[in-house]
Amino acid sequence: MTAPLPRPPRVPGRILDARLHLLDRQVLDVDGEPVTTVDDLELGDLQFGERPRSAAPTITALISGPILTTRLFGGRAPRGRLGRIGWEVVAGIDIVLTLGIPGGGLEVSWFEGWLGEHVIGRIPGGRHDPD
Amino acid sequence: MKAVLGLALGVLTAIGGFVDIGDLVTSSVVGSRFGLTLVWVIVVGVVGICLFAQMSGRVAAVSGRATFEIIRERLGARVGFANLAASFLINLMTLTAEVGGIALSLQLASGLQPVLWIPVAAIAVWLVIWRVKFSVLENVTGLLGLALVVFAVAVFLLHPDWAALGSQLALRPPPQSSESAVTYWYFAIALFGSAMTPYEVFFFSSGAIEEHWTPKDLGQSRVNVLVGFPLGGLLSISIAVTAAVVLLPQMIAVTSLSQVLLPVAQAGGTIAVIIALLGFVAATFGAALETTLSSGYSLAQYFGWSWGKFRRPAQAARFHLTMIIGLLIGLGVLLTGADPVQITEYSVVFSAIALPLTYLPILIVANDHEYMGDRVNGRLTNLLGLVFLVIILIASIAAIPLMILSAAGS
Amino acid sequence: MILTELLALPVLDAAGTRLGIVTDVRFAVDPDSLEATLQGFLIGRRDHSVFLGYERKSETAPALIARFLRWRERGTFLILLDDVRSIEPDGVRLRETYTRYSPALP
Amino acid sequence: MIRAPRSVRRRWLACGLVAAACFATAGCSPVYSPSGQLAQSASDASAQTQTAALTLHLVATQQLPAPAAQTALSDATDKLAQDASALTSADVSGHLAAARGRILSRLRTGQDLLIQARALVGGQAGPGATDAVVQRLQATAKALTALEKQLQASG
Repeated sequence: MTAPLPRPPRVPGRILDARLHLLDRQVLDVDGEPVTTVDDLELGDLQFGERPRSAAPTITALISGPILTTRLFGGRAPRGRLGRIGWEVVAGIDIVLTLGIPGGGLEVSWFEGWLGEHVIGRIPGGRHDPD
Repeated sequence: MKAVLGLALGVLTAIGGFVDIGDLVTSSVVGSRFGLTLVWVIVVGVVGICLFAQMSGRVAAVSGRATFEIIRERLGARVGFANLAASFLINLMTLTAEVGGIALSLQLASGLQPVLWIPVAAIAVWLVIWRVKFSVLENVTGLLGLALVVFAVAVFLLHPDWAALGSQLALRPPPQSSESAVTYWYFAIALFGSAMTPYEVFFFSSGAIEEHWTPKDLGQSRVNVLVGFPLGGLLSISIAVTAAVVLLPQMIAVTSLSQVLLPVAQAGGTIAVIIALLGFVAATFGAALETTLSSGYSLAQYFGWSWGKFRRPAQAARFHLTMIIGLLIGLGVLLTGADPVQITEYSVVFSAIALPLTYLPILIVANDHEYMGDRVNGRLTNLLGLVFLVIILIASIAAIPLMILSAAGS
Repeated sequence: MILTELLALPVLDAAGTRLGIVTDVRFAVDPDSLEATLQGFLIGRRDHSVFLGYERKSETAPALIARFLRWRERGTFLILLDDVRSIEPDGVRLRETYTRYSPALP
Repeated sequence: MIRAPRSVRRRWLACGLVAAACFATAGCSPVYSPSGQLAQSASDASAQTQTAALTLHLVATQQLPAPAAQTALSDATDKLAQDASALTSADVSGHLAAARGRILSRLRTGQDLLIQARALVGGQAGPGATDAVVQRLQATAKALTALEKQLQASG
């Protein structure tokens, strides 16, 4: 048994580990409606190569959708950031992530919207309130 | 007064909703082949389902997270997906068996071929999911399922030799039973899987969210589970006893749903048969609703789609589409002429194999302060949880070798 | 860059010795703006995606499972971003001097 | 990515080992032997004939409604047909072929009786005729069980 490791210097703010606290979590919109899950995170100001001491990389977006297949079955990440939700619209981080905007207009919601509009909504009763 | 009524309704629903095609078939098969020597497994299974249904309900009420969201969060995308694939397939198999069970029950009531009833059953299931309120569908099928109490009454009407039954309970097999040890343990696992099916947990935790449970509702849910499920388990045991009293001495090993009914006819005649058939239809219909919903729940929760009957269908479009596709697949399989009873016999064993996939994540999250605050598991719950985890793991690992050795219990 | 490109990358010291792999990435989140700034990398022996994080959290129940999961992640440590010299597609390289910190979450 | 081939190889190896274990366990089990399969068919055929006897008896005593009885008899008919085809396709020779012949002959008797039973349920025949068929069904079931026991004792 070696000596316990030292604690890192304190920094302001809440400490989160991306995989433990963010990845695969549910994303809700401003009304509490499920939008998607966090399938990946986009990190800004961080590239492959030598790392300049000055840079302070941050999370710039949540990514969901096609990227999930890469995580499941391997292979290269698809080009073009389909299913990107800018970090600036994130309004709360708990055991779920909450957005500060309605989810309906987001790119990740188009299939749900299309299906609701053109298939499920067309079936009689599809737009009725549940009661 | 209203509170008492609510409590009674919840308990009655839990009793009536406990039995499904898996319990009907497996209990009867086991009773007709092993007498009461496997009844202890039903008792173990009921304790297990009480423990885990209660735990998953508590996690859902406190954290607002349903089971498959948790599975993905705690297992990661990849392992979570493998879990989803396995759970979804087994759930689909159970769904097929339940819809087939509705058709077989209606055949028993009408004499018409099940091929005619299968589409009717599938459409009826979809219509109810499409239009009927969650609490209504849960309560009505649960209350009608209480008709299965006729099996408990039948036990007494048959005037069994209680001493002989008692000695079977003490694991002394009746003289007519000549089953090998391998077959005995194979059916022990099948019976365990029929009492503790994964879909019950998906349904229970998602139902808690459908009904907007808060930690305040936990008391009621605890009573429902801790009183309702054991009484439901008594119905399973009654089914096994009637088969053990009537069919076993005549060496009729149960292979079809019609045979499950014969002891009731002998005990109570036509009226008892009609009541039992009502119970069959309600139990299989209720379970068909639960498994269909569970197929939507599990997929939607893994991928983060909006789900639930408390939303307009158009606002949970992918959830509803999943359920429609699930029902169509089940319908397709049944129309090829597959025997629902055989599907059931396999589905309960595969349920037992898949149990650890559902139970371990729930046990872990029920201890996680990030999700549960100070409502984490107590020491006793954890002790029981660990004991059951060991049982579940053993059953899961032993299932396939036993299935091969016993040629699936033939 | 995206997060999953970083995960499971091997981590090497200045001499090229393999120290482990990136098992997680730590951020500090500003309570008001919610801006999440990268603090460092968690380095572990193996890439476990299932029930990760027991070495960082204070959960101790159910005791047997928690003890096993913590044991599985033994040897995990935290490296601050300042101690990272370069990030390449085939691995993360550290500077000549770096400090191993406790992975525990505050 | 560099690790992939090794892990893939390991996965194939694991699959192979599991498959080998499955074959080994199946090979050790008596239920897969030819005599075991014949005994299995005889036992099921006996159960189906006995089911038909019980069903017919319950109809005669007016304890079982006709639709349920028809269903039970049609289930028994289907299962007997399955047993018959399993028996005819079984690959046996010598004394096992003779045993199969005896089982099949009893099974055919059972099938004939089932046709009569279904006619009785449909046509409201008198209790006398029903009792006779019930007794013959029971006798056939007993004979099939006896054949099953012989097979188990010899094999």
